[in-house]
Amino acid sequence: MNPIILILGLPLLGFIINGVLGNKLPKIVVGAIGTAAVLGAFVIAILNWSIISQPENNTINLDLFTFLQIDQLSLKVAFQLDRLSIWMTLIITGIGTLIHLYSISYMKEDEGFYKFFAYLNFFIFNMLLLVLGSNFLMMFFGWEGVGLCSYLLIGFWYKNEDYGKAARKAFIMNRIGDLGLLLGMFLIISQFGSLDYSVVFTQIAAGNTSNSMLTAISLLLFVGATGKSAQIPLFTWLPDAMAGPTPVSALIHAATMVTAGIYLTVRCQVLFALSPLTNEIILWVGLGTAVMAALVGLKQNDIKKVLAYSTVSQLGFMFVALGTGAYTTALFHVTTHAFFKALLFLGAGSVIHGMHHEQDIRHMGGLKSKMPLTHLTFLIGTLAISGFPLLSGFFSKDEILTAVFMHNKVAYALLVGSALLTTIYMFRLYFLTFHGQYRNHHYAFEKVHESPINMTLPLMVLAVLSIVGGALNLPAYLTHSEGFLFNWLKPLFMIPQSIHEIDHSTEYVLIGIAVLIFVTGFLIARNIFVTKATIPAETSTGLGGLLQNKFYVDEFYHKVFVRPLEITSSILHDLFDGLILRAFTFGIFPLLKLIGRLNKKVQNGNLEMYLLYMVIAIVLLLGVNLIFA
Amino acid sequence: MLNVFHNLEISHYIYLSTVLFSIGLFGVLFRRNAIVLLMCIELMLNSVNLLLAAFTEYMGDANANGQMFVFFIMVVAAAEAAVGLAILVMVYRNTRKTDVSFLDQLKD
Amino acid sequence: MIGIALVFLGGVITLFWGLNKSESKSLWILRFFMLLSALLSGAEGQGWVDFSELFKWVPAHMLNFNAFKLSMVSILSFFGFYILSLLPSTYKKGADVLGLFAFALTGAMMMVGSQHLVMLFLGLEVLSIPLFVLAGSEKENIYGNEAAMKYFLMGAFSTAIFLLGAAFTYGGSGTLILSEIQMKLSFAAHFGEFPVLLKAGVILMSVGLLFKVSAVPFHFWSPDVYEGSPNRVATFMAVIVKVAGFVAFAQLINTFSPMQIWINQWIVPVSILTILVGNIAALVQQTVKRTLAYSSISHAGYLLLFLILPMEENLPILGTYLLSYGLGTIILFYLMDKYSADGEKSFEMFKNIKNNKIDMAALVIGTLSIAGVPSTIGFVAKYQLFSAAFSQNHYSVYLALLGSAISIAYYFKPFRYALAETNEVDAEQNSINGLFSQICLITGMLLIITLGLLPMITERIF
Amino acid sequence: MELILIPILASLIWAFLPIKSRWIASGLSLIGLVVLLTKYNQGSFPDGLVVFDQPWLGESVRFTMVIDQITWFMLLLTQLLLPIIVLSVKDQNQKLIAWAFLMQAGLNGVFMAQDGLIFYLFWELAMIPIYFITLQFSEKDNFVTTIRFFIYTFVGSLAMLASLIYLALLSGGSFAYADLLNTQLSHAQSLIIGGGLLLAFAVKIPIFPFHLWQADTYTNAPAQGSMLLSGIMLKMGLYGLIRWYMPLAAESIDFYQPIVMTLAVIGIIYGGIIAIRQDDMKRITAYSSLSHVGLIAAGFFTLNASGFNGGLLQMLVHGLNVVGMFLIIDIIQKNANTRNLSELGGIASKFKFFTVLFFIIVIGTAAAPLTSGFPGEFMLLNSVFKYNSIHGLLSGLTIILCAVYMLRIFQKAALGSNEIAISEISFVDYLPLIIVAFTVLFIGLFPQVILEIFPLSVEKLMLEISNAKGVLS
Repeated sequence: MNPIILILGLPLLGFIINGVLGNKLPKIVVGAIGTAAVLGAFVIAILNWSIISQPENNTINLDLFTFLQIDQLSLKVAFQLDRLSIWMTLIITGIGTLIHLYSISYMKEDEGFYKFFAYLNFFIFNMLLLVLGSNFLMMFFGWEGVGLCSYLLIGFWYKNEDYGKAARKAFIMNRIGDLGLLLGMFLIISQFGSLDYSVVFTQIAAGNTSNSMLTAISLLLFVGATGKSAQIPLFTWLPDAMAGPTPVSALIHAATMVTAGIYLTVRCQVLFALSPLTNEIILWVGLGTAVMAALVGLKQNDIKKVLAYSTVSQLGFMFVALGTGAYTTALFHVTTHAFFKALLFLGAGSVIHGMHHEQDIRHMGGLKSKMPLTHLTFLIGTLAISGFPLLSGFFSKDEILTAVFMHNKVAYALLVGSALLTTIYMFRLYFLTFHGQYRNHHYAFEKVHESPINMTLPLMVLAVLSIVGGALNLPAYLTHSEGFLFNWLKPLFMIPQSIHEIDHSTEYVLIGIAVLIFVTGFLIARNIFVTKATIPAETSTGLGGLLQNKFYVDEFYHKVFVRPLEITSSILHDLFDGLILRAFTFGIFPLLKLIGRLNKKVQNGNLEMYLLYMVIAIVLLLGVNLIFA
Repeated sequence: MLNVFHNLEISHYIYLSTVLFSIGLFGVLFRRNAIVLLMCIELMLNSVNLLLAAFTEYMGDANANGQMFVFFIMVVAAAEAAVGLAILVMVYRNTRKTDVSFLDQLKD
Repeated sequence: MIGIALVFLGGVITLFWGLNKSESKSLWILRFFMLLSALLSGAEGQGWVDFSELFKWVPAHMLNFNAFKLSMVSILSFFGFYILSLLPSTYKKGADVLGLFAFALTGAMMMVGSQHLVMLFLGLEVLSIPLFVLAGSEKENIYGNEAAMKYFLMGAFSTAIFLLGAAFTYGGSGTLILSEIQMKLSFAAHFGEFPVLLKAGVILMSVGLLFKVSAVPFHFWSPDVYEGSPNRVATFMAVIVKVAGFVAFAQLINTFSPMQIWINQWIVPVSILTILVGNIAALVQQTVKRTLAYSSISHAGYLLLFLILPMEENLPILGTYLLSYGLGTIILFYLMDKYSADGEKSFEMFKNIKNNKIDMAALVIGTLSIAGVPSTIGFVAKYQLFSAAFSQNHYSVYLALLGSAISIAYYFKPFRYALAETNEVDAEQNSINGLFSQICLITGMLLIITLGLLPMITERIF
Repeated sequence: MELILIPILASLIWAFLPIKSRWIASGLSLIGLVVLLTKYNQGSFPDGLVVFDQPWLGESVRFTMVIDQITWFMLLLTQLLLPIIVLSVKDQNQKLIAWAFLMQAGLNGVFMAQDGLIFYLFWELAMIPIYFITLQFSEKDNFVTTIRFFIYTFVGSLAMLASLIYLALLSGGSFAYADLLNTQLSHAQSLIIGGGLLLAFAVKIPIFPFHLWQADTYTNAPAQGSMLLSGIMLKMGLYGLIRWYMPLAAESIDFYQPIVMTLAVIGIIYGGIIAIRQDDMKRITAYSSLSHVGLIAAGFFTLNASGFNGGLLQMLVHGLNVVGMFLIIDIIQKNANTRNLSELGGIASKFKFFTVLFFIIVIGTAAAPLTSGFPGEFMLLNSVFKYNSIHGLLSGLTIILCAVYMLRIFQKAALGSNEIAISEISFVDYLPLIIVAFTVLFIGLFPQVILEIFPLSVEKLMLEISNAKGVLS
């Protein structure tokens, strides 16, 4: 029995069972099925680790059937489990399991309970499709599938129009990216006559492809990545996506789906490694995203919005890493980020749950005492993301910074700034939520309660992971060898990625800077929000206002794209279609009628006139045909 | 006296009958009274008769097709005149008019 | 020939026997004779029987019927029968008038069979004069009077023109026998130039016939006269006169075929003009009857295209077209007559047709056929005519197609009221038609459809 | 031949016998499908199997019926959609079914005819019923729009007739497909003839500037009329494009290709953009199908295998999806007495199952992967991209626009807070929807199954076209 079938099949099965007869089953069973399906996939992936880790034939392949056969080009439904995909699989299913577990009680009251779990399982299935596919088509299937699921889950509470809008926004912005991906695939087809990774990558590695072509393809693929991974310019959907239930935000919009773009790039490493121009673009786009999102994160008051922007910013970090060619590092950060960001979201969820769906941090505070577990884990998450030494985030972020430092000093400076901002807004969030005194007048402090065990358990697990996650790829200066992840991925990369040689002194300086950043950020935040105990104002002005309103990007898009499109639509329909074209097409009838009316003048019933006309006609006939002809 | 007619050429006949025909034609065009119209039409027919007769003579048609035709035309013309006058009477009975310019009830 | 005899006989009988009687009986006599003539001449046309022995005494250079003409005679008498069967009486007493239909039909047959200008002229007149009378046969109806007057005056006028043309032809060729004229012409063709007299003759004679078939610009009489005269007479004019007229016209033009190219020069414009004017004018008509009148004008336009073809091998086309035209027109006139009984003249009359399935079907099929939509004989006829004409002249056919596209706009007007369920129906106005007319109607529909789907039959007929 | 006789018979039965059960009706319509399936082996002949051949009119016209793989596929499309449509006919206008059967006969004829004039004959025969359906069973007096639609398409047909006559004249008076195919045309002739054929098909498809009749007719026609029109009739035009225009007037392709491609791409975007703002669901569907069908036409005109296969596949898929959309619209309208998005909403809270089907069809139309819309659109976009990357990019916008308006429909009709009064959805209403939804998923998963139907004939056809093009150049 091919493990891939099980890995893919179990979530699908869970989706089908829950989707078809979930409304008949009791909730606990539904939850159990959903969780078990994902857990099963996780276990199977673990079991196959040993096979994959063998140096030779380290991939498991599965060819199901031919999807399309266009004369030479044959598109197969085929999967492969190799070092990269199993890594992703473990992240997805692992965190997925925890979040399923968490959701059982988080969604307890919701009448759409079974629907929720069905969607979650379906999402897991699509995500696995994305990472397990052995050709671009399969990846595209997963790619759009996860988009679909995120649409369904963002708009989960369908009665609310705004949620529906957010869901549509997410799907459509993803579609824009998908178009890029699709066109990239077309280019690949026209260039290599196949979509299979193996074929395409070997041909690229062979190096007989024009550079411009590679750049074009990689750029198009990157457009797809920006859509899915919420980079400039297609990032605005992610903050709105927080409309969905919090576990969804944790799973889809923090841990897994949004990292698909990074997965794509790592998967096509050979392609990107050979197109430097693209790398530069990626670098700067990622950098811009990182800084911009971090800035906006400073001024958000919705607990989930802050985390959302932090996610966007962290994704920016990853793309910066990709831009510098440090693919392992990017994936490493994906992993650690999955840990602590999921942790943070779930913690936030726990807070929201404990405070009965209050999300505004200005109405929180002092929750430390009421929900100790949540508080502790959340603190760990915060430390991890803001790079507290020896926590997972510290290592991954440090590697990124190092890579950028080697690559481009300006970029490095900006990124450091962004890291600083990260620390600040994270601790702002932390302090405002858990410290100070309680500020909510609608919901009594007494009623605030800690979440049940099956919500806190995932928190604890993730907390542990966030602490030790760094071990996955320890830097050379500790182990005097390349990190585990680096070696793990090495056989995958057809073009060995640059190991930035760097003398230890510089390295220690960089580490020092990193630590310094953390401390500064922490102190600033503490100074403002603990010592001064500032409460963010309802509306801030000047720069603050700019940040609070997210640089007015949404408004800008609405003015520049949405509105004109709507106007064009009306104009085309009412004016062009309704008047101009109509006049040109159907105007003939009034014209004919007009001529017909002229005939009334002739056919006026007067005998002499008739006779006269006839005589004239006769004369004409005779004249023209006898004299002139 | 007679030889005057003998050295007439065919062309004269053609001219004559054409003139007659045109007189009839213009009569039809410019007179209003139905009876006059009828007479004008008769004139046209007779001009044709003259022409046919002349042609027959001119071509020396052995079995005188043309002149035979003339007789047919006369008969038909008579029948037509009869019908026409009948219609005229009918119209007159209803409208008290013989003026065709009043016949303009039927039109688009 | 047998047809002429029979119909004439029927006419005479009804004339005397039906004096001051109500129509019904004498109508049956007439129908009987017409049907008989249709069957017999049809059979003769197919060569199953042969009556030529009876009529040896008729000089063949005057009046002669070949197979095609026999079929046309049969069709003519069938149409006569069909009209008299479908369109009921409009006046109570005085069945003698019916005789006139028979005589007119006789004239039509003479035109068809004529081999001689005199015969052609006689046929023309024998066809016309009874119609002058019939047009005014409702003596008190002022419109009828006007129609009669107009028709008579213009008819007589056109006769005169025709005669002048005949005279010129005689002068130019020295004979009145069509075949001899043709011979003379083909001699002349060798010397190149044709005598002006002949050219003038053919034009003038054509004018006479163009008037009869109501081609633009000699069509002015037809809408007015149709409207004024009783429906039955109008139908008779629309169908019989056109059928006979076109067969004769085709023959006349064929006589002058050596100068075909020159003839086409002025036939084509006239035809195009007729098509366009007929269709466009029909668009704006308010009353059904006038619309039908203009539709018949436009069909005359299509038929004129036939005259630019070499006649002999294309005769089946002419026959098919005339057959389809007649069937469609008669059915539509029948419906118009039936549903305008309550004085409603506009298209709204058809809103009561929903009560009567068969009339409904007749409306649909008749319209489709007359509009030339496939699966009806109308399409076969139009297709044959156009594709034949296309080989001679592209543009006229394109215009003709355009015309038939326009024609849809008025042909389908009835359905606005006939189909749409939004219109209310006054229930007491549900009209049951007699069994006989029922049968006739169904026969007509079946003919249209069968010939439309199996057009090879028409090839057998002609 | 029975594929033509059976429907005619059924139509007569329905027109004159007082039966009122849609089950019997769909049963009757299923006969056609059964007969067709028994003919599968006949359909498997790449270069066609003559199923009927009799002289029809003189030497010029023969009543020739041929089934090859493409034909069989088109017949499948027809026979598959008709039962679905018939099953959804409201009880009060059962007579509509008679017309539907007549139309089925006409369509089958169109797809099988191998003689120019017979093709035209059935082409018109298939058009008459839709006209009467639109006029007879619509809510309000829509004579003007209907007559416009009829004349508009009729003009196109007449242009085609003229071209066929011209072609036959050049081929020595024979309308037989083979003779027309072997006729060599001068450039001018090919432009005239090709233009005529192209006009007829472009109006029917419709390609961009000729689409005016579409929206009006869809909105005025009863839902079944719209289904017949958009589900099957439009495919007549597309079929004519590849089977009649391209091989017969191939000399003109080089001239018309860029024009049509551009127009089609314009139509794709044009339809999409207009659809995102409309309020009337039928109008949205009309314009969306303008853009979808435009894509198919563009795919055909790229003249490459991907385009042809994808186009043929997409014909079936689009037929099913659009019929599904109209089914949904019909159900909603039947219950809520409106189809304006502004007045709808909140179906999901009451009818979960209906909503699921609705959603499946929506994403199917929006060409999400694993639904039927995707493979065809993928191939088509691929072919257009191969033809010209700019065209490819522009026509690629359709996947965005389509997502916009389809999700808008779903959002406004199914989701949202306000509750429209949907009384009851019977099983008879569900059944056709279920069938459609199933096909959406099935084809989405196994498109190759469909593509296996017609590979050889497509190759042959493309060979014919390229040969015919080669004649001149």
